[in-house]
Amino acid sequence: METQRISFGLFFRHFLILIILIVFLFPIYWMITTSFKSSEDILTRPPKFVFEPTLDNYRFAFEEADFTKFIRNTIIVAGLSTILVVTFGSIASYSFARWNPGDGHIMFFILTTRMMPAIAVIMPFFLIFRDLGKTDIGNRFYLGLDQPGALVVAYTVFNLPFAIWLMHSFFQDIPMELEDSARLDGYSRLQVFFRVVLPLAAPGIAVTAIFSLLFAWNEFLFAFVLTRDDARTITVGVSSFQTQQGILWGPLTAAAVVCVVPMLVVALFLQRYMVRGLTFGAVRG
Amino acid sequence: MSLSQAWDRMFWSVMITIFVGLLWMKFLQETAACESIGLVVAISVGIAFFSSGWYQANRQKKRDSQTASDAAQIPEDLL
Amino acid sequence: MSTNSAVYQADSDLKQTARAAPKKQLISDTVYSVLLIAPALVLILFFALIPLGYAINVSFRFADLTSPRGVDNYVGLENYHFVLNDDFFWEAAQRTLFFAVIAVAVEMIAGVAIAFLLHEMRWFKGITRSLIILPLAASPVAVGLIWRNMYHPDFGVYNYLVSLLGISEQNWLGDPDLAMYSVIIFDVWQWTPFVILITLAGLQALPKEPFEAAQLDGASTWRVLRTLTFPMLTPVLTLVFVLRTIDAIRLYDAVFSLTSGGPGTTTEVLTYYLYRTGLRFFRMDRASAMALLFLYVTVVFTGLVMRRFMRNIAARTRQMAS
Amino acid sequence: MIRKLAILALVFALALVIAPRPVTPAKAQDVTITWATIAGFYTDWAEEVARQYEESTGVNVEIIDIDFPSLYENQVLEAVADTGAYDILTYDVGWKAEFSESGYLLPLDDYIANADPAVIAFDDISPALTETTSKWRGKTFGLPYYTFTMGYFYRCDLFENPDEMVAFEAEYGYPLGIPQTYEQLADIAEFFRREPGETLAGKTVEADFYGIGLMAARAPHVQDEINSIAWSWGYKVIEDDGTPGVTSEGFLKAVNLYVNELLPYAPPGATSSAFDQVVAQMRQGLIAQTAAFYLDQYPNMVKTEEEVEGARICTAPAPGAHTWVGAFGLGVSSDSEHPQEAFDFVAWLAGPEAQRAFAAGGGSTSRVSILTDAAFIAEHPLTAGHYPTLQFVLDHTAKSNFYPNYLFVPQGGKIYDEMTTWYSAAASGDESPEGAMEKMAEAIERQCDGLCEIANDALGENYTPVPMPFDYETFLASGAYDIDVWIANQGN
Repeated sequence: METQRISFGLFFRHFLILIILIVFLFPIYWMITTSFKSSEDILTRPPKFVFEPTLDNYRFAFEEADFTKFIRNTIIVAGLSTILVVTFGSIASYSFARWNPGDGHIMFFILTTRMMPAIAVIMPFFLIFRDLGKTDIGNRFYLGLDQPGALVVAYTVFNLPFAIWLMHSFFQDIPMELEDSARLDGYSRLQVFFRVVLPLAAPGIAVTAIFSLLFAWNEFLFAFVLTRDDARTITVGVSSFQTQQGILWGPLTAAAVVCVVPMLVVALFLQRYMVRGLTFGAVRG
Repeated sequence: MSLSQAWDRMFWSVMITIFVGLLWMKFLQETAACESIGLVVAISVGIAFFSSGWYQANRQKKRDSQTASDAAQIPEDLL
Repeated sequence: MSTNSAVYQADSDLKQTARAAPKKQLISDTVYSVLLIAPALVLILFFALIPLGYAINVSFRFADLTSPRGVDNYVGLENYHFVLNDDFFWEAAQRTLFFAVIAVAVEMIAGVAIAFLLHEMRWFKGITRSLIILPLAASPVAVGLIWRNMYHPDFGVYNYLVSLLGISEQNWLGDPDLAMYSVIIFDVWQWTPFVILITLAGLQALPKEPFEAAQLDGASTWRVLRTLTFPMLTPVLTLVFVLRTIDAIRLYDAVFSLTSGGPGTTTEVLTYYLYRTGLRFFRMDRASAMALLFLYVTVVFTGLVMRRFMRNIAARTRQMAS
Repeated sequence: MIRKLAILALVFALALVIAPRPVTPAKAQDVTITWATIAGFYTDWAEEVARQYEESTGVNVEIIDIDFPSLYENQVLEAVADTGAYDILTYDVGWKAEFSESGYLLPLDDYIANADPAVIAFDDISPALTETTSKWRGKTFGLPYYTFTMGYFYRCDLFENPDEMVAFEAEYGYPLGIPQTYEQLADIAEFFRREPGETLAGKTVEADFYGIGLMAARAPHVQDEINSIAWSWGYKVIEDDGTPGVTSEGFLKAVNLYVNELLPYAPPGATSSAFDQVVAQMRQGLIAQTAAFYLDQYPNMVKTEEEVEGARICTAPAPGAHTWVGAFGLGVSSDSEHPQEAFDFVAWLAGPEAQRAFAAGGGSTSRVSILTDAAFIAEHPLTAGHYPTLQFVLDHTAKSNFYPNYLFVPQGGKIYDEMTTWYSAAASGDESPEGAMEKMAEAIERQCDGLCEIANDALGENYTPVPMPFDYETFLASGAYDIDVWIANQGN
């Protein structure tokens, strides 16, 4: 807030945040340092804070374990499904917020589809994609087992309810008058949506996009069951470091770090859009 | 009763039917023997719940239209 | 004014001359609204109803996928009867409930508190917001394994840190009395950022005027919170609560990589038992019956929690439309 | 900005979605076989071997790495859905009966009959391993390629320390040495537990030192440890009549010994440790011994000698020598479209030639000719130092014809999971040993739907497993416990 003065309270608040950040980021810090440890330095008593850093773990992850392929697959799958989720989700959510088709019941039904435990639906999904993969259309859209399309569809279906619900309140907070006056200015309904509503709902969309991306990026069970090798994603790749020779902590943490970095970049990029919410109050009056 | 209300009532009727059925299976099946009796009981409870809702909604509707027509008869300058 | 509003302003200036009654519409609002939800709905209907139908079908049959019989004849309600009388199922359900209640409560309280703190930050706001998301950004399976290492009594860093504080070393994941709390700590660490970020977005979407007016009136901070902030945040908070609860009772990854349900059965939550029944024992019949009961309870719970919420938003939509 | 991004994203999406499938040029005669196997399990070696195989035969081998905890589910899922995705399956001995009975694996007898005997060399595989890994209802379903048979690891530098030897004999009334019974193991575990400030082998210990390393977390290893105790005493998880035997008095005694007489002397992390943490405990110099531990971990264990000053690692059979004996097997999937090619690869991989390369790379081979090859062992003391002990254990098992019943139960894989759960409950103190075994018995009955069917036809109809005392004299005389002694003995 602009009127806020620099005071002791303000410093204290920042100090508190710093402590919270340290608590939340410590495991990440530990993960990153572990990824630079040689295997002798990892399981030690007491744990080592100071050690000689090595890049061997990264070399192992990329050269031996083919992580480039996993990362490419993950980007395709998570990216595509997020795009689909945000596209379909935002128009549906907007429609629910404005006109509420189905009087809330359809919306509730959509939420219930997220409640089914994944393990119970994994078998039917497996069978659906096995059969879809044999059809022409499935083949064209990579919908078979061990193909990225299957995962894209699965993630889209599972994240849509979440996205629709999350964006709903953001759309509903947009004052109707703005849309009405835009309509009076001769905008069509689609134009209103794209030029007036969407920019105003940007914080909500950014948050939703981040979470959809994260969920798809980190999902394990579907990725594990629906892929084998060609379409394997990074989480499954990471889990394959649990070996009969013991867990390969070094490469595992290296892979996990590689997994986190793109998300950090996306978060850094998208958080700017979340700030947009600040200007929103001014428009509303 | 509007379609939306009917759906809502229907939804909860089904939920209640299942609930009664589950209770029957968990606690009464051992003593009260037969599965089919439980099924009948559960379904009738569900139907009863639905029809009571239906009945209430209709009465409410009648009352509403009554008030509406009453209201219509009030001279305009009183509003 | 944001850039977009400015663009809109410029656009509307150009169209000043054209300002007239809205264009005639080809399709009605109702059709338009249905068209907008159609793509999402079709996708969800197809990929949610088929598996659901499969599960319902199998739950009334005998289905041991590893036996030569495979998915076999209909057995009526036998599987439901089995599940309802399975003590292990009820114990697992209790553990799930225990986990969900504590984890979600801590996450909501901590998340909202931290969001308020963050909202009033002056410096480093953007970078903090991006960094706080990191626990979520790390894959639960990988990060769960890493936490297992950090929790290890002999080699783990937590025992080391705890011993620096003068507390005796703990057997975080191997002590039956402690294991569930260790899983909860992990979940809180990973999911509080979710609550923080959404609350923060909600806070930022709040209008400024009422708060400025309250400030002019000299209202106390607590009063502002109670009468303005929280009521306006309620929809967002309800939503976060519901989404978190649904995900917490579906908890799977954390248990899978941290404890595999152990030690003993102390962290074997419902979904993990479901996983064992479905993908270890391949008893799809019992697994489906269990999953459907699970679904039933979740739907009823959410239905009851959301009833008022749904009515409110429906009313709000109607009010806005009129 | 958002709009531009959205449009860009949409274009990207459309481009990806509409882009026609790239047509992969495939030569008609090319055959590719897919091998589902354990991730990180000598993967480099496997890939290297597969490439060699490709060069020599023209058959492409694609390796799918799956982490071991999920290997069972993944393979069963593909088999149940008849996807034919995997040509070669990798299985643990506990799953053999199930994979064969459910028809996931192809019987290989006809293929073996037609194959070159020199490549198969069936006689060269220890009978202990063919019995547990290959045979089911009189047919052959796969070949072992890696054995994880268990044994005993100990710090011989401590055991041979004169002060410790005197102190031990004074306290327990018999000399300190390789434990021949689990009671002795418990004594040694108690003896070597030292608190900070006490002396160990003449030096003052700064941190806690523990008598034994145990893998008591909820992972499959805990059952291998506890079962080994019960087996060496002749008690069975599943009795010969098909009823669960875990609630019998003797079996409960075994569980109680583990929980009350071994666990208290293990590091506090035991109940959340798997085998790799036990290796780490040894390498950090925290423990004196570990029993019923996978002998194939020798290459990792022996690194203790570099990392702990003065340490020496020796091996022996676990007390009584009746332990978890088995191997990972390779079989041909019944959904395979190229069974002959898949079989050829399996036979080659488990055959003498590839196995020698495997052993040189540090694997625990299943070939007797390599396990007993003194020159080979002398050449690779750091990776093959456990071979003599391993050969003793396999020999003993084959001679005694003692195999646990549940290996011959088609529900083996599922019972395996139940054992993990309930042993862990007993070990962690979540349940009393009696309570946990009660629940385990119930779970076993449920998995078998009543009586378990034991189909050990291969061993004869009236087969009753009875343990046999292990010949410790010959073992000690051979010097197999210490690789240096053994090599020196060979020279004579």
